[in-house]
Amino acid sequence: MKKIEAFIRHEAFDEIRNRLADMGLPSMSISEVKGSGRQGGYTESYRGAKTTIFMRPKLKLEIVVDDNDVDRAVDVILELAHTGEPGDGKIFIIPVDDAVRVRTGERGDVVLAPHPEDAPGG
Amino acid sequence: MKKIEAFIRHEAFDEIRNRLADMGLPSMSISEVKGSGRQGGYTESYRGAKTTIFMRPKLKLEIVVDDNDVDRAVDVILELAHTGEPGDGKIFIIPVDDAVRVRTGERGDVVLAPHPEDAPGG
Amino acid sequence: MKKIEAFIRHEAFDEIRNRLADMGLPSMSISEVKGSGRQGGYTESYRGAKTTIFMRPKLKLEIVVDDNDVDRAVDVILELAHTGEPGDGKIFIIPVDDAVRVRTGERGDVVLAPHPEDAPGG
Amino acid sequence: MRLRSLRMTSVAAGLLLLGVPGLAAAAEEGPTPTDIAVNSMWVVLGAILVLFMQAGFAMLEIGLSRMKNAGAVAGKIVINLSIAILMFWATGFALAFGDGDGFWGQMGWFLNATDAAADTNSLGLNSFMNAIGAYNIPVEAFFFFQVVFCAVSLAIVFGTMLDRTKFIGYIIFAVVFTGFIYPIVAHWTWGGGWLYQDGFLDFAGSSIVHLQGATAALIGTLVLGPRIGKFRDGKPQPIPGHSIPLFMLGVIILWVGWMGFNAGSTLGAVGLNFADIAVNTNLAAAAGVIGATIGALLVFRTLDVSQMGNGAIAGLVAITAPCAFVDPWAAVVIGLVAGLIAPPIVVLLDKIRIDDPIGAIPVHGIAGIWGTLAIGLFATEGRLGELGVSQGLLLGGSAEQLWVQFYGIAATIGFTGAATLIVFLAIKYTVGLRVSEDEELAGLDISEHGMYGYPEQFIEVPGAFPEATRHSAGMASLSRPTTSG
Amino acid sequence: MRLRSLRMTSVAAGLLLLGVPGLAAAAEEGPTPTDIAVNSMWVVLGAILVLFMQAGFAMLEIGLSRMKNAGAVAGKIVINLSIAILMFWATGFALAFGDGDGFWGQMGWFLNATDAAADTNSLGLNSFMNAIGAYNIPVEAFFFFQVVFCAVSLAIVFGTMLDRTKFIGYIIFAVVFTGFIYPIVAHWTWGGGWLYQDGFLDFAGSSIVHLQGATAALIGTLVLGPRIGKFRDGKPQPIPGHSIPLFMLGVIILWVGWMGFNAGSTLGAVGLNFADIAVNTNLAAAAGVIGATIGALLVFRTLDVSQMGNGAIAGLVAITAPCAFVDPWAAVVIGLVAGLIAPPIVVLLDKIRIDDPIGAIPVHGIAGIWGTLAIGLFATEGRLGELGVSQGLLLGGSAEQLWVQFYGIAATIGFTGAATLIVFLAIKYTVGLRVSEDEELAGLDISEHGMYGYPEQFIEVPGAFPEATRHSAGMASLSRPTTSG
Amino acid sequence: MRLRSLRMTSVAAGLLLLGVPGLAAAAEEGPTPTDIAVNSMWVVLGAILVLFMQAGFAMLEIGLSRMKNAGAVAGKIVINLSIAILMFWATGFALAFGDGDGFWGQMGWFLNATDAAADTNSLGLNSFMNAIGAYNIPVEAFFFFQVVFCAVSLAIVFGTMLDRTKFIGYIIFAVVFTGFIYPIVAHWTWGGGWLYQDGFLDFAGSSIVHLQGATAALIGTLVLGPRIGKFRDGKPQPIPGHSIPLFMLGVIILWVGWMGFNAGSTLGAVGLNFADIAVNTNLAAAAGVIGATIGALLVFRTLDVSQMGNGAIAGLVAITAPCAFVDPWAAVVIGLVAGLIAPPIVVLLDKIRIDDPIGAIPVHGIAGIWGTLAIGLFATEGRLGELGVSQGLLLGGSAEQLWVQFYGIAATIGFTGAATLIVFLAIKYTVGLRVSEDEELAGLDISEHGMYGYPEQFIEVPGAFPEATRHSAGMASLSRPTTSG
Ligand SMILES: Nc1ncnc2c1ncn2[C@@H]1O[C@H](COP(=O)(O)OP(=O)(O)O)[C@@H](O)[C@H]1O
Ligand SMILES: Nc1ncnc2c1ncn2[C@@H]1O[C@H](COP(=O)(O)OP(=O)(O)O)[C@@H](O)[C@H]1O
Ligand SMILES: Nc1ncnc2c1ncn2[C@@H]1O[C@H](COP(=O)(O)OP(=O)(O)O)[C@@H](O)[C@H]1O
Repeated sequence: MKKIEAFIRHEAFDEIRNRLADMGLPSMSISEVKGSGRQGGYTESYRGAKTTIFMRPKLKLEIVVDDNDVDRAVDVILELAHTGEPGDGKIFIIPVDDAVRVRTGERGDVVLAPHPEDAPGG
Repeated sequence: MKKIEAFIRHEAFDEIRNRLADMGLPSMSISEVKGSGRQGGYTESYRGAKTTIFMRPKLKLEIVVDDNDVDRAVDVILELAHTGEPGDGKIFIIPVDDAVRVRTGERGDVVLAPHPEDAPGG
Repeated sequence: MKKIEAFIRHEAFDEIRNRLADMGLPSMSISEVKGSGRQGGYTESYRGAKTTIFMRPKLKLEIVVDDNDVDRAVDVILELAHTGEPGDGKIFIIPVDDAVRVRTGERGDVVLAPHPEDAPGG
Repeated sequence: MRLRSLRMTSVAAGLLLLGVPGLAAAAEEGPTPTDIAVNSMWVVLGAILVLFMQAGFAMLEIGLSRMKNAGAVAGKIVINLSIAILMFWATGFALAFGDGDGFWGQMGWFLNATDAAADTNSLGLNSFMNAIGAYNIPVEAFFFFQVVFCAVSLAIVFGTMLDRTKFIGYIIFAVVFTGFIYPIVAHWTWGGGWLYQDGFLDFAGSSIVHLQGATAALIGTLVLGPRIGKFRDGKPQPIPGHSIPLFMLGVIILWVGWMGFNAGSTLGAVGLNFADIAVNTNLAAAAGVIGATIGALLVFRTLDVSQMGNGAIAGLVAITAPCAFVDPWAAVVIGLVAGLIAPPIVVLLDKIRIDDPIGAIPVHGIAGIWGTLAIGLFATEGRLGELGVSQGLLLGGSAEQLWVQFYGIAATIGFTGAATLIVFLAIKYTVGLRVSEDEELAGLDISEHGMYGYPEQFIEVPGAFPEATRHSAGMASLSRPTTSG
Repeated sequence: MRLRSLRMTSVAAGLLLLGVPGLAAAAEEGPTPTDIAVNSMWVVLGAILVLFMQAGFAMLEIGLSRMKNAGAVAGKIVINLSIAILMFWATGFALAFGDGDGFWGQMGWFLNATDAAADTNSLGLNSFMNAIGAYNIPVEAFFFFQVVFCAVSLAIVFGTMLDRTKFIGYIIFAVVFTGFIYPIVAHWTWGGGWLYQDGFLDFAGSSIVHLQGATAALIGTLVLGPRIGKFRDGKPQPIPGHSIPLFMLGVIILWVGWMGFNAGSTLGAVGLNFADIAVNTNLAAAAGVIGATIGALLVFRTLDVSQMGNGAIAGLVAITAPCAFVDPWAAVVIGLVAGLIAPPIVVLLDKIRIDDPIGAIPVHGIAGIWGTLAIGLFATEGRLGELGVSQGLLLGGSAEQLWVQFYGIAATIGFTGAATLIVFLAIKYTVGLRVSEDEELAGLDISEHGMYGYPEQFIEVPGAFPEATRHSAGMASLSRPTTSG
Repeated sequence: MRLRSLRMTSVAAGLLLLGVPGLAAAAEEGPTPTDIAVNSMWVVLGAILVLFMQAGFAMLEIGLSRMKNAGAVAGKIVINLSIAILMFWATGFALAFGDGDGFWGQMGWFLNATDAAADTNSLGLNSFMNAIGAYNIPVEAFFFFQVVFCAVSLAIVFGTMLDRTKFIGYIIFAVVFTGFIYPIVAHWTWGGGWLYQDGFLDFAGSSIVHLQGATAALIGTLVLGPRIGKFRDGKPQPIPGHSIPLFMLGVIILWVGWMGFNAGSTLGAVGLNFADIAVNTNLAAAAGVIGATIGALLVFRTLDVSQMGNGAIAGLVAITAPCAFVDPWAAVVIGLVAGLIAPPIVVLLDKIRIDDPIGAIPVHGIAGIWGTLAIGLFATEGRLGELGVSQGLLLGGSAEQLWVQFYGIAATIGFTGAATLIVFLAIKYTVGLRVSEDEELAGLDISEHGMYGYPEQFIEVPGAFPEATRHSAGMASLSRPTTSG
């Protein structure tokens, strides 16, 4: 199993989530990060003092998937996060030794099996 | 050495931290994430417009431990984060190549050796 | 390729970023975490009720680099995050299987090649 | 229309004489310095309360904006207030209250009172005003009171346009609106213009201030279009304001300020029952809250806090025109209805894809119409005094007044709508009215002002960005605030 | 009890005549329109300042609530204010100030003044009030002033119940409290009821408004129980409010509003030294801050900012009853003591496991008792005027007044305590008074109102959840706001 | 200097008699109770508005502080206000307005009016004041008005010292400043002291209140040194305040409160044209916003929202001295210039490495100087009344008044600068004025008060920490608030 860590633009997230959910991969986590890469900094100005901020807000997406789901998940992100401008982000694939579902105590691939999105309130 | 990444409910954290500290594993990091899994979304409503929020607030717990501490740490989380309801979260085990303590420059297993909780102000 | 995850003091970050950028490694991500380690807790007090907070604010730095950049990046962090007091933080090295640049779809080491900092607005 | 030459203006209608004989006597001798002081104090304090409403609008509009635009809203509020004060001083006051004809006034630019009669108690500007002879206050007190009303009308417009309007574009609108459009409409009724001649009543400005602001807001949002992400696959999305606490602070400040707005509109204190007006105003506001709470529960099926606050504003707007003419029970009914209808109108606007972030259209527009009409329905004989108007239709009066009220509303909407449409379009096709998509996504704070309103905690909310904008580069192109480029 | 038929009420005690002969003369001829205007203006402006205190309570209570409940507090404040206004209009004013007996008034429902004498200067409601003949203000001014006092009392109650009270449950309490309980207690003293007959003095309501509110708050928190996580293994935990800045804004707004609360309680201006009262009020507030800062330093060993703010409120509450009767130095002592004792009482409440998030019990309750008693200790002859009351005990007077003050307090606590206990229990066993554990953990904003008060930045604090609730599913069961289910 | 024994003080200059004959007649008979009530009401309401400015300063200073210090600012504001009230009562009022000599007053400690003449309408404190015979208000009203001015001056000082000043150190400064320094300077002009004798004019305190506060602020920041991270390799860094919305709320509240500050400084209402002053004040504030917006655009090349807000304050400060003496067009010019020069001065201070987080030096200091001088430039004959002063230089008058204004400014800066320097240095070398580097980095909230001002969302901003401090251990040493150690 692998963990996909993608640093993307906020605005790309919604569509990615929907597509992944449609593919049976609604399980994921996101968090706020700030990052720098090829994308240049921008200037903040306050009472005449200016500074260049290199760290821009990005969204970090974490999805742990079964080995054979890695590629299709990465492809979705690649397709939907892409604008062609610097700042589109990067995706990293990290090995994962094991996964455990807290609710059931199950371990291993079964925890990562694709499943449909549950209805609200479920 | 391994990194345990657990996505849990906020309310479970305190007890987990205390138990782990008692076991000599007080070293850890947490952060705010939002996640989706089996737990369904919930509805937000504002001036009549409604939307389903699938990403719910979760706590991400990161603990890097020596290989032979992995199981007892995971067991603690499993026991204390468990309610049996969807949304209890997942635990992932990720391989770690090396660990360095910044204060001393030490590397390797010694950095992760269990130690007692230090008193406030230490 | 490796991911360097460093938990450091906020005040160390700026210099680390500048030094890494000078070395051709401006690409990185940061996020807010709270952590505990050797550093003791501190007391919060409100209307007479007191509690000890063990989780202190830290900055998490994530840098994915080519294998042969790991050491020099770690050295920079070690040097600049070090004060000698408990709470300086820890650095973990985690294996990474692959890296993808979203903008171009490139994969592998080329994605992590050192590059100069881009000018603001780039 | 019938000539009602001896009829007092709706403003003068504030003169709810308590019928104490001494007053008439005093009037013969001319007002005493004490009376002038008392009247001026009331008007100036009323004006201060209305000035304070700017803090209310600031908090309300900041609270209902996105976090990334909070600083920009703050900046727009303070510059709008400044423009309103300077423009109304330069041209607005003269157009509204100077001597002129039924359409506009034409004297008293820059508060120049050289045309004034020697009589220190005269307004010195408008022979009509002097003729009324009721304003025993210096012209500066009257000006102060009127200028803050103008600023309120402008503040309403901006709320509906937030999160996407260009700084420079709005500045231009503000200059034209406060210097020319608002004063002309105000002249028609409060300056003794044609609507006054026809007997139109609007005690403290449900139409003149609120409906006019809301009309401009409607035109503004139509010209601008909705915020990115507001409508998605045709469905309205919630784009919640970032701080309900600040929003509610704004609502309560507005409520407090409205005491000056309505009760201060007596334009004097001696012999006038302003307490009565304050009570009616409070009852309507309270009923508006209850109305909107129930309305939201019925229509949205939620206890929407933002609607509760908006309900208060709706009740206040609705009672603004009739506050001096109706009994307390009628104030309750007027407020309740204003609150009740706000939530369905929010749904309606969503349906027809009009994006109104602060709800100015239901609470200042529709409630303003309702309140103005309510005079024709609920006005009580005892409170109409010497106005010569018949009771409200529901109290057994004639429908005549209702008809006057109706076409007064139509004229306000028509003129303001046309004038602001021209201005907004002119801005759109010259300096531009809306920021670029990238700037809007990045937020106006950083893109127009170079710094976040909350520099230490800016966090974007995933989920608020529609597909349509996925291919934009977001902040990619922003290396410096656009204004400095 | 002793008959003191010619004694003025503590409200009328505001008539600190300056002893100018002209006043007596004027009184014979009846008040002039100018005097009526001046008096009404003072009372209406006082009422506006007290109305503004709602913004103070909103900010104070929002600031001291958890972030996840901030929007719910905002909603409760505005709906409570509305209920207070409507209920006090419907029944409260009649019960408090209508003609009736020593226990309650029975005329003037819905502000119906048809029972009024023809004299426009009379209150038109209560022959007792008319008999005093002192209120040269229209009944609406008097109503406005009284209704906002009632709303203040209600706002106090809610503070202690925040973070866990059900919307619908509190609504019902608000209706009963403002429509019936508060007015009856107010009648006893300010409406000429039995406590007035006995000579009880409470100038602006340390007991009537503040102690009463705090008593209801105490009962409320006892019926509700503490917030989840407040007590852990028997030890009190800090559950800090989420915004000290908003809290402090609330404190300063309350301080400002209190100028109207106390100085406005003269119920008139001509011949009355309201400036004196304003000075005493400020001195006590300032001393309260110093007292609480020192108290917190001694008891908590920290410079607790929330206690500094609470100290101001404690000083203000304590001076509310005696503000017109004591010298400045006594105001300082009264405020200082009120502030000093607040921190130890906070500790005491924690010890006996009473959860009072805003500190209403120390600062409105205990300080209210202290202030009411302080009249019996510090009242100065010169300021008691024609009240016929002896000096304070500490100034060489008798203990008689202290005893009257004491049982007045006891009656207030007893009646309010019993009445609110019945109401809260009735609510608890019917519609419910407290939200479910899941809803409380998820926060009232999302669970009761369907949207966070700060939608863009909601972050929960790890560490605030006790073991006891670990097995709850938190937000698991919340697919929609419970109110719409 | 020339003896101008019959010249009125600049305060008394508020007496812009409208020239109504009745007033003179009334004066002979002594003021009526009604006139006393009207005058007192105006002054007390003015004082309440000025008291409200504390909420403005709180929001402005909290908004411009770092998030980790927000609670500490809140605490300092409320304790400063308290100290100002108590010290001005104890010693300040006597020093400022008691009978004495040209340097200070020496009677009336603790508001003790036993020295007062029997005449209830006299101030009872200062024979000079009585001689003027103009203040038909009770001494308490006058005290209330003056004490809140003193508190404003103190609030200005703190703003520039925020984010790094020790609680206990500032307390001591506050005691000395409000009890001794401010009152002495106030005495020179408003208490009939030597500057008054020389004909110095400062209607509502551009110099006495604002310049004095700014001078102390300058000395304070010089003794303290800049915040950690403000200058880096010699270059000024932006350390933005954490909440522009709260900042702007503060600005608008200050603007509203200034209506009391300036218009209330007539110290009475009957026969005085306070509306005029209110209008001038608004025009200058509005022009200040426009000026600062343009200034920032020219100098910074950004639409800086914090400068827009500061522009309003600059305009208000500048018009404070001349508000009663100039025509509206001059008010606009005065405000515009005050706003325009603020941004370049901000740059200048950055260049010479003076750290002034709220901009007190440009907006209270430089604008205060400018406004005080402006009297000598723009004063109009018609408004100078019986003051016997010649027109402003720009209106064809002599430069004499400008010279008096100039050395009045110099005296204020000199005395305040020297006195506060001694106090700050004494504090620095005893209890300490600045917190430790670790405490500053951790933030004053947790290090001095044991709890964050925003406990649920504290996030530090990376990038604000310079190399110089990298080797400090930050919060390492903070196991408990330092005050409890
Ligand atoms: N080597 C890296 N390690 C960690 N995060 C990175 C790395 N490179 C890029 N990122 C993250 O991806 C975001 C976008 O990177 P981007 O500017 O698109 O880089 P590039 O264009 O070079 O691929 C950055 O803001 C950062 O958060
Ligand atoms: N495959 C995954 N990758 C990353 N995070 C996950 C994954 N699955 C679950 N999570 C995290 O765990 C949280 C809880 O998941 P949960 O709803 O309990 O899933 P399940 O019940 O299917 O185990 C999610 O909100 C998410 O933050
Ligand atoms: N084993 C660990 N797993 C995860 N995070 C850790 C671990 N140890 C330390 N940290 C992170 O590093 C921070 C600093 O640790 P520190 O107190 O310096 O530990 P030590 O002094 O023992 O190296 C912690 O606050 C935490 O965020």
